[in-house]
Amino acid sequence: MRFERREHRPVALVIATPLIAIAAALAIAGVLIAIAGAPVFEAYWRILLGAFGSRLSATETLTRATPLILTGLAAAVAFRARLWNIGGEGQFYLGAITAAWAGSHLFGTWPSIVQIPLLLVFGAVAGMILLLVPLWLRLRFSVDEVVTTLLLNFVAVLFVSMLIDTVLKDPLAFGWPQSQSISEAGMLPKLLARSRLHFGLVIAILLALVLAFVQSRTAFGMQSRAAGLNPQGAAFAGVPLGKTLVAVACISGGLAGLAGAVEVMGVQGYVTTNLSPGYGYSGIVVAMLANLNPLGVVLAGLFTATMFVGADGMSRSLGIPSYIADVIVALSLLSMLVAVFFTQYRIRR
Amino acid sequence: MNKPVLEIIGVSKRFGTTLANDDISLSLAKGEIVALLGENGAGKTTLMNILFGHYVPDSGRVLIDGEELPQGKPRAAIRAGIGMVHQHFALAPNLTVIENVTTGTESLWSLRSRRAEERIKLLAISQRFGLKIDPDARLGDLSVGEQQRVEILKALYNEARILVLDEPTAVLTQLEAERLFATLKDMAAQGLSLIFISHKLDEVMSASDRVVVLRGGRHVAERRASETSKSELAELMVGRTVTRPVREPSSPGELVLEAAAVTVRSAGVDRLKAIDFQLRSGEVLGIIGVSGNGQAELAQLLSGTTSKTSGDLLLFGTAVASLSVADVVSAGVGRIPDDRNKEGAIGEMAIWENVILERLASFSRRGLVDRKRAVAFTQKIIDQFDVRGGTPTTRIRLLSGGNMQKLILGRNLIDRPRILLAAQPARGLDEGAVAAVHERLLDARRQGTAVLLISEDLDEVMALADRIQAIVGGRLSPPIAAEEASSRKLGLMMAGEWEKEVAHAV
Amino acid sequence: ATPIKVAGIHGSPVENAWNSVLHKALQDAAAEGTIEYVFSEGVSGTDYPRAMREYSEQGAKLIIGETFPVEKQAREVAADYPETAFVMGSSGKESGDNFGVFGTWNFDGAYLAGMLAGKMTKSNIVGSVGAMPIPEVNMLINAFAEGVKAVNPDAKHLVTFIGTFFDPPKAREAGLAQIDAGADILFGERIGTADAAKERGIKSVGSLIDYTPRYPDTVFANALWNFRPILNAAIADIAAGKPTGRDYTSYGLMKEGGSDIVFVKGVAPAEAEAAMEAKRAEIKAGTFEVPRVMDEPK
Amino acid sequence: MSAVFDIIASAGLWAAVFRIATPLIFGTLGALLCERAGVLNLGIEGIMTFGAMIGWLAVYNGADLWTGFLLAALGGGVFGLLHAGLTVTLGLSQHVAGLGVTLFAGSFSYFVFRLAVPVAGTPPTITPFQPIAIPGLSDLPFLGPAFFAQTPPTYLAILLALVLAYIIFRTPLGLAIRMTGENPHAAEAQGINPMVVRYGAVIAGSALMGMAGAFLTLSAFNSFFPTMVQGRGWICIALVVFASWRPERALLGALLFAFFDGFQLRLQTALGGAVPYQLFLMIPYILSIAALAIMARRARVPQALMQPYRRGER
Ligand SMILES: Nc1ncnc2c1ncn2[C@@H]1O[C@H](COP(=O)(O)OP(=O)(O)OP(=O)(O)O)[C@@H](O)[C@H]1O
Ligand SMILES: Nc1ncnc2c1ncn2[C@@H]1O[C@H](COP(=O)(O)OP(=O)(O)OP(=O)(O)O)[C@@H](O)[C@H]1O
Ligand SMILES: [Mg+2]
Ligand SMILES: [Mg+2]
Repeated sequence: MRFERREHRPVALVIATPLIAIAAALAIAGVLIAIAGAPVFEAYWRILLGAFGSRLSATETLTRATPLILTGLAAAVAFRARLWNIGGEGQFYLGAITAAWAGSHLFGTWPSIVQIPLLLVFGAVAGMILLLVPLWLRLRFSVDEVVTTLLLNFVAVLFVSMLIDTVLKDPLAFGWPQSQSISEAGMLPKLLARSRLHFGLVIAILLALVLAFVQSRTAFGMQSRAAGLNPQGAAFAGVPLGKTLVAVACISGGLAGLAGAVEVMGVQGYVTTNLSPGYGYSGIVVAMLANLNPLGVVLAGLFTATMFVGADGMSRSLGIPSYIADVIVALSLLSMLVAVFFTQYRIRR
Repeated sequence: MNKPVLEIIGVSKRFGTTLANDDISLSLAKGEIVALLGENGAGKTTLMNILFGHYVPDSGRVLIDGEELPQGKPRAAIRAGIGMVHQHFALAPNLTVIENVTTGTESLWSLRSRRAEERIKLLAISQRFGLKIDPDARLGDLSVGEQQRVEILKALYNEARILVLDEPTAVLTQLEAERLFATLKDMAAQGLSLIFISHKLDEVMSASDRVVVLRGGRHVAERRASETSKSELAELMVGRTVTRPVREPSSPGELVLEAAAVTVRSAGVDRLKAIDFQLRSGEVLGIIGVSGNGQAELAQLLSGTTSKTSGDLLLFGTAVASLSVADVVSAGVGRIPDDRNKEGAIGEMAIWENVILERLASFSRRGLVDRKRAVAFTQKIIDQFDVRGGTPTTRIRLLSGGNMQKLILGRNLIDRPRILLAAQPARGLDEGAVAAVHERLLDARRQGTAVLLISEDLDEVMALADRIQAIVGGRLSPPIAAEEASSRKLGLMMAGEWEKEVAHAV
Repeated sequence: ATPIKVAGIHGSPVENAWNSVLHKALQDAAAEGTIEYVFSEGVSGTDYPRAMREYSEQGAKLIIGETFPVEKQAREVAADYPETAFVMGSSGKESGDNFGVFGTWNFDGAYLAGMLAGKMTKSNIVGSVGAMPIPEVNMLINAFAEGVKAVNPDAKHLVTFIGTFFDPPKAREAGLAQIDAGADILFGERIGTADAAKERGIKSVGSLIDYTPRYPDTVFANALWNFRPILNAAIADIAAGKPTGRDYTSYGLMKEGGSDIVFVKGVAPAEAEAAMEAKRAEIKAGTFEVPRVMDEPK
Repeated sequence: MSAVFDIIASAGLWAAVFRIATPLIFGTLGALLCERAGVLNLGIEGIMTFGAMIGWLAVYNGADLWTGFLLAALGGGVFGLLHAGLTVTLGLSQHVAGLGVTLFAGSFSYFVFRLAVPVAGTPPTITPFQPIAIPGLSDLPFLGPAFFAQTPPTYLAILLALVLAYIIFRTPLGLAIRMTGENPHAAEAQGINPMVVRYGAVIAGSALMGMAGAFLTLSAFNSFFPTMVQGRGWICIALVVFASWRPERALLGALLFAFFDGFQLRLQTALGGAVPYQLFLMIPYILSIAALAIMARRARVPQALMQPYRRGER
């Protein structure tokens, strides 16, 4: 048996495989649900309800998708240029803390119209800087960035933890380690009252559109893709590899930092060390599900959020261990990866 | 001859829509040397990969000494006495020579490697067949020729009785190739049977007993080497008569490129040492030499991917300090890289993207790529240069070597460059494709382009170049006129012996 | 009366000692038929407000949990669901009619355990292993240190924070490090500390729950915390139709029966036990107040 | 300064270093074995969690400690099989598959644990491995308590590091693994099936990761807690690079890392809260990055690392 690359992808297949993948993931999860003693088919129904069954669940799903889309874009941009940025989590936290700092210490009194863009930029720049360090190490010392970006996640989170324990600590939080809050004017407007859904979703989708355009239409998009696919060939064709990688790192780190800023400005207002349930890592899987396509990232982010929010809600309404939500997300991600593979390859004897 | 040691019977293999092997049969006797000949993409490598078990055929069988060989198992092939020297070397650069040779030769479960015995055996083989090698050298530090030797030693170490060599001379110099064939003949005399693949008809004629010709995946002809001619083979291969074009006399124009005492240093080593050359429009300057003597750096220097350390470089009469790829391209320099897969193309990108990548600036406005114009431009190249096997939007990976080379030529020649840098332009191409490439180069020369041809192939250089310089250890000999060149003289130059021989040259 | 619907939302797995106290009280109440109990555990900060809303929409009358990392959002949720009572472990203030808070004030017991430890130490060094220097942890460790000092002013007190709530092997290593530094009684704010004491054959003090059954010859005293009084007060308020937007912390105090010390008799010298018992009576009578120091212990 | 010296001169520190290092040694060897064959295994964090859970669960249900340990290895191997299926057979991107495996193995472990063990105040306990004093050696002053009073898995880990170094550099099997990681096509041309080698290495490596997890619940502690692996797996991934893919250096790297951890726990008690504890916790990560920058040029990365190998594909 071997796999042969498809030169053409039948539309029916592209539609059918993800559905099969979801079905497979749910089937496996069904076994676990049954073992936990809950009715399986009702559980499936509850997942759907949990994700979209009410105004609350729909807005929650979209709220959770927002950071996933942004970190997914961050990973997609980098991976396309073969820059293995596994550091989204650290960049997310650094972006968040920088936005929180800027929104509480620097521009807290400024009007929203100026303050919000400023905070977003600050967050993005912080993410950029954190990714430029491993990139510099790679360009200067040829240190593999998979490991350095991964390690910097821990450094970044500890750094944030230190800041919110010391200089940025909110004195009104009764000693709890959390950053001071962004002023009201620095918070992203809500898209719907009485929900957590905020303007960040619009930002994420807009950025996905911009990125899709940049990658498919611009000279920079073509160059960064070339640099990723074959650096030697790209260099021969005059692509400035270093510059391109720096630009890609800025976009990728910037997006991950922005994700952190958006999350803190849209949802919480201040930073704690459990701001992110692994958004930086999930973003990588989201990007891969989307085959590194920016518009696909939007869908993949929504899909991942749907699975999690739905399954999480299901676990509460059926009273089974809430860890099932992560199990279902993991299963659907894995089976989706396999499904994406089979839209690209066929089996031959 | 006696009973065949190897029989390939009715082998077919399909890749997607390509029928790479179509019912091919072949046999080989003990002590016989068979040459396998065919255009690029004729299916030679595929057939050999099936023989060695890398691929499973869709149908057909392989018999060794009359016994059927299990399919798709390289291990079984090795056990049956087949050794293979791959077209793209199958070596691990970070391991030593002896490690490369002995991997997989002992039971994987034995508790220790018998390194000492292995070394003795390797050295014995190396002595017996005259293939000298340092067993403890790191493979990545060896020259291409030495790596080739390791590939052969691997096969011999496994006690191969049938040795398959896939384009063994593609990366060797004439001298190395001659030495290799002497060794091969010696091996055959010692009872080994050999199949070798080559595009070089001279080699085929002189080294083989029998020639098998493949075309479009089919076995089309078989001749005894003593009963055929180069032109017949070329015709059988391509399906029509092929003649290599010859250079007509011309009068070179103005000086377009001049190097005076140019040195290139990288990683602390002078890769080019105070080289001098002059290039005029309408002429071909051939740079000949054994690979690894600085050709790569010379090509990089003129391609804009490396800068000189010292010396003067004059482009159209103006001194240039350092050149970027963009400078070079916009100055009207066409560049044909010596490795088309690594440098010349980005396999996963579309043909049109590959065509415009090096001149993105002129195909984009305010950062946006003008795709329509780019595709039209690409189509023009495809039509004019007879590139077959793809439309502008197919991935370039899917083109065969010859067609990819035609495309690379096309993207460089279509705008009539003033200078064309051609590094190993016909390497690995079949006879028909070689003729086509040579024709294009001479055509460019006729149009007034100055061609700098870097090549290891004496025939090629003698056929195309007006003047020839040799490159040895990063130094460049003074030029000699093509009329004065002979294989012997060029051979001496490539060995670095020009000081006394050609001191009075042009 | 029909049992009221109560939901527990635990930020950590329910094995976490603090959560286990809540969980146990809720389970007991459910077993007695006073409440109907459902719960979620390991709920991250991001998901916490949603869990609150989901349980509210499912008709929970009372939601118990912890809002330390999501104080602001939690209050917004409460404002959106006035029909639901929220009684949350929090470092903030109550809010509205339906958002009540409680702290974890079992430091009285820690102080008393410190009084025993102060008299027991031979090396004159005791140690405390905590998660992170947050107020409630600080208060507890400080109280233990105060108790030690009250009976043994010369004793030295070591403090180590492991930087995480969930790493028992690390807490154990921290404990061993303190023993290596001379400590012969450990106060384990984190589980894992007592394992170090047990391994080296010294004594240790537990917090929140009774660790003695788990480490019979090691843990001789525990600063217990009992969530039942807080839960009962909240349930009573709901039953009476009174607003729950108040501070329930004091129900967790020793003098309210919300916390206490349990100890193995005869481990500490008899006079130490007597002195401790006397202080215990004073605290219960309200004549003595253990100092509440929330600063990071040094 | 003298505080620092006292700490370094204490046998307790060195005993702690070996204890703290043990799971890192197992995990790093596991990751290293996978990478030597060309497969990055970011599933490690989840696989360790599963090993910790399943090993403990087995012992809790009456198995003896070594059976639990073995089961953890087996469980790790099963997840290795999953990772190999995704990355070797299908050739999916190795980081992504690894992160997926981590997410799955981790949450699956918690779920199973929750179903299998009734919720109690504190998680139930088992009797863990006890330190074994090596006769003779353990009576030596300083050296005895420092190095020769560990639990059996610690001795096993050290032994395994040496054995793995021997296998990789001195046996035909190791050569086959190395060649597969350098160039699977070359391995295939020598009659070695690179797919099989990669499967074997990933499964065996993941089994080691499972053992790394089991150490946490069967020796370092006596209960399983969700989330108790606490990023130790990621540290192993860094240590592999730090060790330039050599088992004996992995051993040293793990010990060095553990040294900083054990040291900071002691320094904290000596210095009190003068310095934010996060700074101490950062030390090992930052040092790893610095070491990488220094050694990267010399380290020979397996050339085919993260490159899928598909038979018959050009
Ligand atoms: N692994 C593969 N997947 C898809 N197509 C393949 C594969 N290998 C070979 N082909 C196709 O099969 C045909 C025969 O290829 P093969 O490599 O055997 O030619 P060849 O005679 O060795 O050519 P060359 O002289 O260029 O080496 C070509 O069209 C080639 O593109
Ligand atoms: N590591 C090295 N140390 C010392 N000298 C070197 C080293 N590598 C190359 N050289 C020398 O530098 C010169 C250029 O070598 P290089 O291998 O770059 O040639 P090349 O033009 O790339 O060959 P090819 O045609 O195969 O591409 C030669 O004289 C060679 O001997
Ligand atoms: Mg071929
Ligand atoms: Mg070279």
